[in-house]
Amino acid sequence: MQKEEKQLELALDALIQRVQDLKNSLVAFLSKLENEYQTMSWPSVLDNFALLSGQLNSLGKLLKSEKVPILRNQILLPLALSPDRDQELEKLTERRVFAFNHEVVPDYLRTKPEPDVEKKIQESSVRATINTPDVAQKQLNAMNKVTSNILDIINSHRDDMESDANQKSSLAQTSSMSDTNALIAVTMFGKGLKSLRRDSSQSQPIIQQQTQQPKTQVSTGKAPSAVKTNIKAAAAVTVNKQEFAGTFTSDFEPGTISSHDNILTLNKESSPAAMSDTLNKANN
Amino acid sequence: MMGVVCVYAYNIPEGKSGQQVVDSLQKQMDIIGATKTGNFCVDCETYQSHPQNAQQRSIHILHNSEQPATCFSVLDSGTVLVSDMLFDLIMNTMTQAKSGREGFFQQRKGFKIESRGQRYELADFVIKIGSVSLMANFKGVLIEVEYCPSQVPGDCWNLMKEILQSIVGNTADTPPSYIKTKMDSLYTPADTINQYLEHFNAFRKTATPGQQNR
Amino acid sequence: MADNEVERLTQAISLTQKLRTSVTRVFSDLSDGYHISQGNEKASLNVLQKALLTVNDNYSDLEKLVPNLNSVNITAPNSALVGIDPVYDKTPIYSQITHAHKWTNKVHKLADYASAILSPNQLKRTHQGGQPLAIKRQRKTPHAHAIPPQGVDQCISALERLWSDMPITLSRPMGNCAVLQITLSRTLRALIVLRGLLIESVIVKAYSEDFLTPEGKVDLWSRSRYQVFNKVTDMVTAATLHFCHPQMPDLSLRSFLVWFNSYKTLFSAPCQKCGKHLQGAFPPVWRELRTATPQHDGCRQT
Amino acid sequence: MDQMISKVSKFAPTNEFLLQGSIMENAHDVLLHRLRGLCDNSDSPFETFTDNEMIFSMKNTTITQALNLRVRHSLIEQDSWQVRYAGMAEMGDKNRPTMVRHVIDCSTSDNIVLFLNELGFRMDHEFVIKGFYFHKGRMKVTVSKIYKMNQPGNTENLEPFSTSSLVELSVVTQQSGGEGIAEDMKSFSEQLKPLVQLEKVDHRRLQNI
Repeated sequence: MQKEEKQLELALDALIQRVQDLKNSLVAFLSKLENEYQTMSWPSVLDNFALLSGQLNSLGKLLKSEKVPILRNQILLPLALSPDRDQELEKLTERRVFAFNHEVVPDYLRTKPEPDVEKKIQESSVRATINTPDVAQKQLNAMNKVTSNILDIINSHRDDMESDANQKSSLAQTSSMSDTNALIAVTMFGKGLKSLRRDSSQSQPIIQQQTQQPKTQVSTGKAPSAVKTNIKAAAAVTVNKQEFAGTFTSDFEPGTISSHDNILTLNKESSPAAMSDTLNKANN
Repeated sequence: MMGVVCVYAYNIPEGKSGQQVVDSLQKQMDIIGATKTGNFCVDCETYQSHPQNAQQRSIHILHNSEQPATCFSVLDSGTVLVSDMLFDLIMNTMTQAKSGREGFFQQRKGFKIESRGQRYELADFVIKIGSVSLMANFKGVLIEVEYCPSQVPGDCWNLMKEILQSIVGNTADTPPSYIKTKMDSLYTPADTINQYLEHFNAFRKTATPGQQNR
Repeated sequence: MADNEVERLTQAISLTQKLRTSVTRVFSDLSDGYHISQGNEKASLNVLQKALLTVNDNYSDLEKLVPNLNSVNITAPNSALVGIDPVYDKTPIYSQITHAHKWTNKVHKLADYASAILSPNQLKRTHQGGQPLAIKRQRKTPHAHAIPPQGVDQCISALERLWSDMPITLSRPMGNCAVLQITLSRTLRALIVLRGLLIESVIVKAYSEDFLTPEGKVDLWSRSRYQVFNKVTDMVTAATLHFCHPQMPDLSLRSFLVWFNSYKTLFSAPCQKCGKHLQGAFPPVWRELRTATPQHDGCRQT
Repeated sequence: MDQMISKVSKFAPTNEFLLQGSIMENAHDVLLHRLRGLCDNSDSPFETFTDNEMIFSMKNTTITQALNLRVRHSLIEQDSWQVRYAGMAEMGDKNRPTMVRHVIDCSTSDNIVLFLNELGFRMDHEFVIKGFYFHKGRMKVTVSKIYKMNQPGNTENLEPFSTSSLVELSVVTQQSGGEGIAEDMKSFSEQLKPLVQLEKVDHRRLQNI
């Protein structure tokens, strides 16, 4: 008997201690809210909540632990009510409760929820029992369906937003690797410049060649040797014809064309690449 | 910028060494009141095209200490390219053998020639007495007289003649042959280089006079 | 107190907004036009009147409130206005500000120096009595130095046409004073500073030299690198005194230039007296003032 | 002479550190303003250049690898001519922040084209390059557009090669003692991101495309 009493006493002390802690942190939090609401940041509010919930948790654990006797079995009996001011009580409650009278006792010593609340609990428990497991399962499925749908919608929205963001960054693209490469190739090796000139001068020289052909053939005695090199060169180049056809023709500046008429006219049938190659050879 | 320059070869009298001639000329400079202002050097190196090149050319690369950061490249066609010293490096890459093969140009062996000596100033005149050596062999003496304030040879030739005659004697009765064609145009440093090159080419053709005179 | 103020302000703002909406409504209604059916004009007019009345009410409300407001003093620094300019990239404001900043610093520094130097030496230049001034006034004042720029321009352009081998360019690098740059054939260049039409100074340099400072401005002070031109500069400066004639400035300038033109043979003409080109390694640097014949400095004095 | 060459090559600035990239038309002005802020002399107006670049090459039967010389002629200052020899840019390993190449820049007189032709060089191609240049310490930044010349020799009749502009960051140093600058260049190029990606670009690969 005495042992039980002692246990109860210990448990109560522990309870009081926990509740005191809880109250202290509540007070601290409230005062913070009141005085520092301007500077307080949301994370620090969350910290306070976490502290409170931790303390509540430990309080709950304490109540469930085996060391604590089942408090439900204990009876609290108000022996006397008095409308007079009770100094002791005032001190204990930090001047919150002045007297142990009829007004406060029902509130403080209540063991049941308020009737309204009780009624609501009853209602919901009744509603819970109405559903058969089948219906519950159905509702559960429906619920799952809905949530998964919502999840899908959210996901697709997220994807949309991400792709939007990507698109935005591609809109704001300010440099392109291919342009860089093209620009460097043109400054370093003249790529692209040579093919351009071909477009503008390609058709003309051919016409010129045809009209000039007889004249030049007569006038130059050296022509045959040029033919030889041309054949050789053409043979050497044919493999790469497609590749080079575009790039080589730049050597056809008006000046060079006229000075090398003899060679060009003879090359009439061969590819531009071969022509330019002979041209180079002739120059060398 | 520079003035008009005349370069003459000094006729070395029989029985005198190059050093003696230079000494006596230097003494003469002191007498006419010119002040020593250091040394000078004009050098010339000759390159030749690789036999397989489309065009066969000789290039003379000259430097003049009067234009210390400049390199003059003279082609046998007469074209003079005036550039900064880095052209030496470009020439070097053109002569450089790459992976076992020859370069586009080759240095001609035994053609390095230079004129070195004292530089004097007399009022606005600059007088240079240089002894010419081809591969360290003494070849002769070159006198350079520059009149700085003017740029037109035709204007100041008579004036220069007076001082030139006092140094090189009758040789200076007529202007240097290169100058004759340029009497009325503005004088440039390239013209000086051409005069030196003419003399250098002449020296390369002659047998070494020092051996006869020493 | 402050709260009250703020409250009144917000109230005023909301009233202003109200006023704006009502005014906007009136105008938008007017601009959209009314559908007026026959006999309905009065109703439309009523609508308009109502709207106008609302405007009036709102306005008077606001007016009532305004006297209670203290004027709010918003002190915005000038720099805040910079933000208003939307295309600051296009305006040269940045470079102008840096430039102005540099100059203010410079001016400040120089002013410091100047005040430090001036404070110990107080110069009193206008300490003349009235007497000499009066005498001066009686004399005919020479005006050669006070010819307007247009007159100088005219005179110079007339002079320029006289010689084909002596182009003259006129500039005014520092205010009113004209600076002439003369290239004489291919022999030399000269810089003449004029005050009005009076010759203030002359500098002669070689054809290969120029009259520019390293910063690219006109250089009025440096002398030639070559001794011969420094001698010529001295000679010509001396001659300017000879040619100076305060009453006929244009004539004096013209005769000076005629004489100066003879320097184009500086290197090619021998001395008239000794017949030689060189004397002490110098060409004949002197030109006789009347005949403009070339002479050596040494020969001139004998 | 050989002595001199070794002397010149030792002290002449012939080592070029190089980073390249390009900028599209729409961000061109933004880049210019950023560069103006980052580089020296930010209070002076933009410095521009317009050059005609001609590439001359020489080959012969025994030496098939052409030797290229680039002649640059300023179209603004007509008497400024320059000839440049540029070796192949070395990528180096990944730790190297920039490309390095051997470069000889040489100012010459205006008869360089005649001179090269007489020497046996032939013009391979030419183009016009217009743009802006900035410098920050030893670093030089150019933002330039390349123009094709529709008629050879005519620098008026031009057609832009690309809407993008070429951006180059380079430093030329002596043969030794330029290691630190490459890091500086790298950090400078970081400041231009993401506007421009200045990178090492393998020229050999581009040549073979």
